[in-house]
Amino acid sequence: MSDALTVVVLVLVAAAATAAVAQRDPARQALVLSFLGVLLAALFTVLQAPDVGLSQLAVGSALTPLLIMLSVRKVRRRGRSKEGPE
Amino acid sequence: MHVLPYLIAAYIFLTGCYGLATSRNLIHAVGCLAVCQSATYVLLLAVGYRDGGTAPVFSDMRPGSRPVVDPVVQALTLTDIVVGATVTALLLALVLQIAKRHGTIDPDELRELRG
Amino acid sequence: MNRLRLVLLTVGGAGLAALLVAACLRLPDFGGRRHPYGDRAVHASLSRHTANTIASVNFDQRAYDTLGEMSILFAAVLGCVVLLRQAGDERRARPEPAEVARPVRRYALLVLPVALLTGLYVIAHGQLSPGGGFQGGVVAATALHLLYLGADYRALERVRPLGVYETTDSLAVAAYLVLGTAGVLAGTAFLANTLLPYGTFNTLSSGGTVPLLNAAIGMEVASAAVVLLAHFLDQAVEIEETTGERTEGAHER
Amino acid sequence: MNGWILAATVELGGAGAAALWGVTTGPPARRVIAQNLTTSAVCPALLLLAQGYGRPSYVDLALLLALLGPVGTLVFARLLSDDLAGDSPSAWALTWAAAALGAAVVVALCVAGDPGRATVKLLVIGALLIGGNLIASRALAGGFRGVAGG
Repeated sequence: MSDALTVVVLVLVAAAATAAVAQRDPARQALVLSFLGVLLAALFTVLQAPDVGLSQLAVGSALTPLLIMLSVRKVRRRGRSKEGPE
Repeated sequence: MHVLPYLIAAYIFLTGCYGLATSRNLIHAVGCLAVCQSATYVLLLAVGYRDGGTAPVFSDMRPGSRPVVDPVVQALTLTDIVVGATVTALLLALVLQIAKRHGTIDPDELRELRG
Repeated sequence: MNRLRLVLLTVGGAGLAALLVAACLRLPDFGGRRHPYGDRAVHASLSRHTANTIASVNFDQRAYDTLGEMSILFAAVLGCVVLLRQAGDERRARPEPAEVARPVRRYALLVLPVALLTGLYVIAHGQLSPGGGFQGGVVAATALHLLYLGADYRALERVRPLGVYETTDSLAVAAYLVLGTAGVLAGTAFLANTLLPYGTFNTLSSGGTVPLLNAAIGMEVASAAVVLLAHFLDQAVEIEETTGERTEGAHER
Repeated sequence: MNGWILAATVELGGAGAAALWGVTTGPPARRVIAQNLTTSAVCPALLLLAQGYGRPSYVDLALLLALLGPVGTLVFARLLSDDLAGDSPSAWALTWAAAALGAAVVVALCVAGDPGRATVKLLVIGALLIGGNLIASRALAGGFRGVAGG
């Protein structure tokens, strides 16, 4: 019973990791990465590591997506301001 | 079941490496590196797991009443997650600096610029 | 060129995969009964009255290791600050005030104190229940940025004197080192948990120096995350390049 | 092992797979909705697991997810507002279904446990989860219209 839960979550994590790599657009990848982060927290709970799960939730749900999206925004803004004068 | 979690960890690591090597965008590459990192977390925690065990946190249970999983690997993983996030931030800062200096974040175009 | 790289990647990946699978098959079985280090760590933690064994491993048995992690964190933040500083050819543009839908704004302002409090709770109960300085620090820092998400960047800048957070970051690192050195001065070893009485099991003051080191890490992580996000926000929202001579200058550097 | 873990397995497997499918395919509008529903899918599962393992301290994870999950969605709603401006993404039927799922799980756990501090904590988590879910949906459906450069 417990094994079934472990297998389900492990397979979901593997699928999410594959999807995160397959998304070539960084903004879309950030969406999948935040999903992967929350799912990893669930996996860590199943593996009886609530401390690690908390750590992963704190970092993966909001901090990492915010960092990536801010970088994407900066790069896009640069692209736009460069097109202007040329 | 005995090796499945280890194999999944190896698979996630290889997937992340594939993404890193074929990435056309440095921000995407940093995301792939984050995937590689998560493979190490899965591996470490799988090594420390014990069937029927529970977390070695005794605020809501009597010590010794239930078998517990290995706390050492958990401690390693938990610090690594937060430190890994700041290292991701450092890499993203490098990417922004590259975008500023060279006007592109495609690794192939960067190589042509240098050559 | 591209083809060569793909071939190399396939060969290297296949080799690595074979080695990893071989290694996985020789690892102890998943869910096995033998965890010698784990059992010893649990025993040591209980003998020092720390309810959360993971906190005990982090801040007592392997506190030296955490010092290393903390210096990586500190160095990474320092690197970001240097890389993302405002360069000579850049100027700051004040962002326009944002119009956010009223329920979203209200939600942000309502949840901000709740999240901040949760962060502090997670830090304070680190040696008892799941949590600790690393997790709670990130939560508290994220909570502050609800002000950017729910209102605008200027509102965040008003409650976030960056200098204070940079100083707090360094002070927290210093506090960790001082606590470690105090052990040496007391006649034992660096970061040894012999300074304070162990207290009553499962109370806030139990565990000797564990709660103090935990609080120092919480301060460090929280202010480090705030400083990091501040520099990224500056770059994404405020700092603009002065356009014009940029395109020629790019290749010379 | 017991019914709670079985429920968590079914819930996590079904909702997790659906959210993964939603977050990887389709236009950006659909992806952010799926990202928002991740919180509502995983948080009840975490509560069920805490009950199934008999560890009240695991509830902290659900509390943190209920707090930070919507914050993550607000990040995307704000920083992707240009991409989302064309088709304002809203799926209110799904949103209410997710809210009902969260409410059902919280009520079931409140009934199963003894009344006390744990019940209050559960109710707070339920309120944060449902409120956060609704507000994040609202934010996606044009909550950041006026955000230009900021």
